[in-house]
Amino acid sequence: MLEIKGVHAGYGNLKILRGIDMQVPSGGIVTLLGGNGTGKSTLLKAISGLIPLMEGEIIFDGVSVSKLKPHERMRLGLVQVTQAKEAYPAMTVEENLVLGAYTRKDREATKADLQKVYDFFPVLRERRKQLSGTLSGGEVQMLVIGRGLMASPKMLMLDEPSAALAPKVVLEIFANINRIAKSGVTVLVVEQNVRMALILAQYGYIIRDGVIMMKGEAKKLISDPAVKESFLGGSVSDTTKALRN
Amino acid sequence: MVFLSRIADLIDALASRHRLLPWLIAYVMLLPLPFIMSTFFNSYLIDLANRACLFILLAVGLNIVKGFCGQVTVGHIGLYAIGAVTSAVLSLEPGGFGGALGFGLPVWVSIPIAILVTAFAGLIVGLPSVRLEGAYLALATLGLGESVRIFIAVTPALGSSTGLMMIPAPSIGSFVFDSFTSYYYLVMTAALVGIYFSFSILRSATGRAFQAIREDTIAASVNGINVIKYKLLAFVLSAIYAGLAGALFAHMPPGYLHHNNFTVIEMVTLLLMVVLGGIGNVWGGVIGAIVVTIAYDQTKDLVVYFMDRPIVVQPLVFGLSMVLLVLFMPRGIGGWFEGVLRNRRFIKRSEEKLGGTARNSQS
Amino acid sequence: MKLMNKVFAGLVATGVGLATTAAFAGDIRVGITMRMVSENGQAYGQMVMDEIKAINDAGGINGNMIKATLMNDECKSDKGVANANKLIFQENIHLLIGSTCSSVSLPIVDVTAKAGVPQMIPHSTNAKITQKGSEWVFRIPVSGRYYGGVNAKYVGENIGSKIAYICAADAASVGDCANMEKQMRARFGVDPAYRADVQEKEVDFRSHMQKIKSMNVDGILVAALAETMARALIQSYEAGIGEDVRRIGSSSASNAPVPKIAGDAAKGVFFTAAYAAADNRPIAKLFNEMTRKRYGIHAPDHDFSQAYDLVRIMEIALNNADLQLEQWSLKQDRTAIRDAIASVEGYEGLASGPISFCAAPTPQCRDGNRTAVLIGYTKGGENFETEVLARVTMEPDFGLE
Amino acid sequence: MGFDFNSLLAFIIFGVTIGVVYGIVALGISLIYSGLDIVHFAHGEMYMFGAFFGLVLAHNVGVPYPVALIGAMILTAILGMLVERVFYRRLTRAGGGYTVAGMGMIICGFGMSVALVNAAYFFFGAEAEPFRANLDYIPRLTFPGDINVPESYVLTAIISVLLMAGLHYFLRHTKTGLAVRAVAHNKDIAYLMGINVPLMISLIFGLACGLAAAAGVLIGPMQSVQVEMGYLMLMKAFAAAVVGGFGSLPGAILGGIMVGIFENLGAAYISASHKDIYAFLLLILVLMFRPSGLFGVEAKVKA
Repeated sequence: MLEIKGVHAGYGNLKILRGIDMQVPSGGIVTLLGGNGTGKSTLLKAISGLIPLMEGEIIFDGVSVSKLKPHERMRLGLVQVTQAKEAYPAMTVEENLVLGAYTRKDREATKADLQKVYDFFPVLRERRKQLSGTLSGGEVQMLVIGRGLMASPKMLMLDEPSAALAPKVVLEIFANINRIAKSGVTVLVVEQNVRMALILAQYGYIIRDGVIMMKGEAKKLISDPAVKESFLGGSVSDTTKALRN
Repeated sequence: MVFLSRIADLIDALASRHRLLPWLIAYVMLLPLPFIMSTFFNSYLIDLANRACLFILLAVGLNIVKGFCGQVTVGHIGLYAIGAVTSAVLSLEPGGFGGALGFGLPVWVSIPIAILVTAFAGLIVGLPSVRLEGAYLALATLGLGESVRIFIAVTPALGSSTGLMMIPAPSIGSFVFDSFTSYYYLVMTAALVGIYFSFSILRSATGRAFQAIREDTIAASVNGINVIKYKLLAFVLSAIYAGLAGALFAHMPPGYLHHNNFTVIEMVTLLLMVVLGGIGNVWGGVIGAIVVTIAYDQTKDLVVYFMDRPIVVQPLVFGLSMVLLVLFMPRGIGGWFEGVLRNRRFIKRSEEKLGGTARNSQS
Repeated sequence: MKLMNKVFAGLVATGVGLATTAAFAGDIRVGITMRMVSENGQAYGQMVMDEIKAINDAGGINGNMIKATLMNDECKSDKGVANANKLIFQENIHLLIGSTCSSVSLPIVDVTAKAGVPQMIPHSTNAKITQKGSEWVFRIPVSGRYYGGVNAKYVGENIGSKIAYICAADAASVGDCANMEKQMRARFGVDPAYRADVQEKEVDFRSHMQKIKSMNVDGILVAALAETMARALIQSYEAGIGEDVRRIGSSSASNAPVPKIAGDAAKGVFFTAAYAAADNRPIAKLFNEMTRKRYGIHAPDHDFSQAYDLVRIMEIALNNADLQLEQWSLKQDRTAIRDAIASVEGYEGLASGPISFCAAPTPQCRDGNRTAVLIGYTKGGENFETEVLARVTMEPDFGLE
Repeated sequence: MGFDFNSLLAFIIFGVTIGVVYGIVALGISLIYSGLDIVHFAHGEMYMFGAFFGLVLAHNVGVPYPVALIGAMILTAILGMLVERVFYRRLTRAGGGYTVAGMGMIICGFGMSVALVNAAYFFFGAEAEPFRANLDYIPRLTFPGDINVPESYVLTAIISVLLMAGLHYFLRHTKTGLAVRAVAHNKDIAYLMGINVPLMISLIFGLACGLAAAAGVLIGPMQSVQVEMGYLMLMKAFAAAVVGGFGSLPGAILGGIMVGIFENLGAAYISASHKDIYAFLLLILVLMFRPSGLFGVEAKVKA
């Protein structure tokens, strides 16, 4: 479904990604793991087209998308769900969802999809007319996932869906991601919550300093001593990030 | 480039003997300029140099608040106006010819008072910077600067539309600074001292505080820099430059002031000088002021006929060059020179370190 | 970083190189500084240049060509002074013409007085220009001090004494307002019924008109630059002030934009000027036709006529002056031209009255034209029409303290 | 003279009628600010070009006034989009519009303003032109106290309300409007929604310039059209935008009316010759003490 070949990218003169190779097969869930500043978000931005590639190629669904603008990639079904804090707080829940379907021309199907999303996340239906700025963290996370679904994606990329959420809410979110994958949408989850992500996914990549350090089946990775060493037991803390926000 | 490097080396060598040595030499070198100009060319060029010196003072002053401290101000021309009008009104004879207010003070008294008044005005113009940044600050200072001009324009005591006229020229004993040449020594000295102090400020702890605020205001305050104090200080310092320039302009023969010398167009010209020279670069301001003054003088009779109408193209060229400068040469001429010099010094230092093999650096 | 000192010197040298121009012997060098970016400046400047060219084409002055340099001062005093300095010290001119704006002419008077260069003023009316006592200055237009008297006399005798004043903040209008107010007080002992000092480019006069409407005044003086005056006139009708209240214009009422913009509101406005396009003399008719043909002007205002008269007076003076036109004789030639202009007497051109100068550096001698003509608009719009109401000649020292 | 209720009413009415024009221009400035994070210092020139386009359409081409209004809006929108695409885009892409020690956009805007004014001299000449429009079909209002409000002011008020309502509907109830708001809030996420962000930025700029043009064509018959008319309007519009809360759309119109009333009252009761200073005064006071604007409506303040 998605193939990344030798991608170099960064900001200005600063190169962050230095030759990334990655495959996301059709169907199922793949997770990309890594600490802060390892290049996870940069890779996501490169895939969705927010930053240009310096080298390499990205192929989605058999088509090279390297030269396409973000909105053009999205029209092909490559949809990125942003971090939860990036909902539009000054818009209502429903406006946010409608915005998710911005590129779609099929009105009836869109309406039906809206109901589907409401069925998926009933709490969103309740808060339909509220400004999304008034929602709780978990609700906003559901909203941005729902917004991604509104685009009727072939592949959904999730940027740290568990960030800054209570463990119980995280479980609920991850269960929903699983349901989405079951419905036939390919999912790429970028996470710091390594344990949860590896339980959820079938395949995992671990990124560090702009290169893929390790890859393999999720079951194997979770028991790999090196992974345990660097992540599970390690102290990758979110404190710096929380401070910055 | 080799030539430039030689001179830079020479100046460095001089400066290592005494800090003031290169400045003194520069001063001595600038002394015979009027004679060279009037002998080989014509005396109008001295007048041009005088005006360039005033603009150097203004541009260097503006650079302190804009370039060093990173505060956006569009009200500098208002401070210039305050300095000029204050000094003029103080030195005019009471009940004199123009019908404006007058106190009859000697010029050497009125100029320092004008500078003080302008410094205080600078404090007021700087006050919005305590709370505002970027575009908001630009708007507030623009409003203040324009208010000053309009206030002068409608107040008969300050000249209003007829202007302040017959403002006395400075004098020592019976010697009056009323010729191009004598005034040149006044403004040239002021400009050189102004440039020197601008460097002193940049190198001092105050200058480092300014730069810290420019780079990151929050980080500066965390590091114990009193941000409000230093922001206001930057405004006051730049106001002192503007006040001095204004006062010198007011007393420059023929000693006439009119509010239309202080409009937004003049402010834009000033901005152009600073941008062309390179924001934050002292020599940049100086170069910008000189280049723009000369360019302005050389293009002022440039007229293009369009549909049988004579059109003065100069303002159009000025406006467009500002836009293009910001887009394509945001660091100006001074930034470019600084880059050359930094490279040279870097290579020299790495040569010393590595014993002759310079390594390429990544900028 | 101190190598910039060198750069400094290099740049100045480049500027110097660009700026040098050789002074030619045998030419009469005339410098003109005017406001080129305005409705006035462009056409006037062009006409002065065209007229000088015509003199050259006809053989010049006693065989010498006039070399004219035109510079734009944007109506800004600092730029005007810089122009004057450049013309005097770099171009070595014999004669300076300028400027259009009083606020620029005022400082230039001091420059020419010190440098010893004759200066002819094309349309600055501010009375102080000649009161400075310069030996070198000559004013072609009617001085502002006469305007107030002519206006006041006519208004007081024919219209009434209850007058509302709207005074914009530009130099000419402030002077016109103050002069008229002074004369109304001196002649008829009345103060303004209402006085509003507004900004130079005010656009909204409605609140003033609203107040004036409730006062039943005899007339309204609108002293402002052309467009501003036109707006005030329109808004006076919009506010519902009837035609029976006469509108009095300041000296800029003669400029074409007033009737053009004000349209019907210009009808009935009267003002003092130095030239009437409705003049019946053949010279005026020829002049009207010439400007229409050459510059597409419907009817020239007095600024046009003054620029034309200026060139003619200059021609007369230059013809009479004994000029050497050598490198060494610059100072002598300038003095000769000054004395030749000072001896022009009883020049009858387009102007409303004869123009005479004399040698003394006083306003009496140097305000050449003392006859103002009262003009009324009979029709507004692009093709406006005017009529001459009266012609008044004042005493030479009228309006001087 | 004492207190006179009728004249107070007159000053307020005059203030409101001129204030709505400030408001329309401020609306554009606010729109650009919230959409692109830049304060557009050349917006007064868009207003001036709009007025001239309208004038040329109405006088030289001879179309009816309403058509000239719409035509001028479209032409100016195109001009604005061109200017944005060719010049500003480079800066906004480089870093949110604040390069060159934080003032790139300000200097660029100033330069553009000077360049546009002088370009206008080429095409339209320096002379002020009267804008004659046949507005007989608009009623002339007379308020108690013999206060006349001529047709052109009535029309201006009507059109302003229509424009405001239209803009509100567009932003709140259409999909494109939703996209514009999305771009205004965060361009990166808007990209991820599949929105063609560069196109939306052009649209925002075009809309804002179209609004300025509408103000220019509306004010034409009241005053006259002149190349240098933009600067003063820009200052008033800035004041209006700041008073209403920079970036807030309803605030812009309210702010315009506030500025109009404030300066009329100042001119009437303090001094008419200082009239322009009152707008600046209001601008500075609001900036100093309440930078988010007087009305506290959804405003976006840059720290």
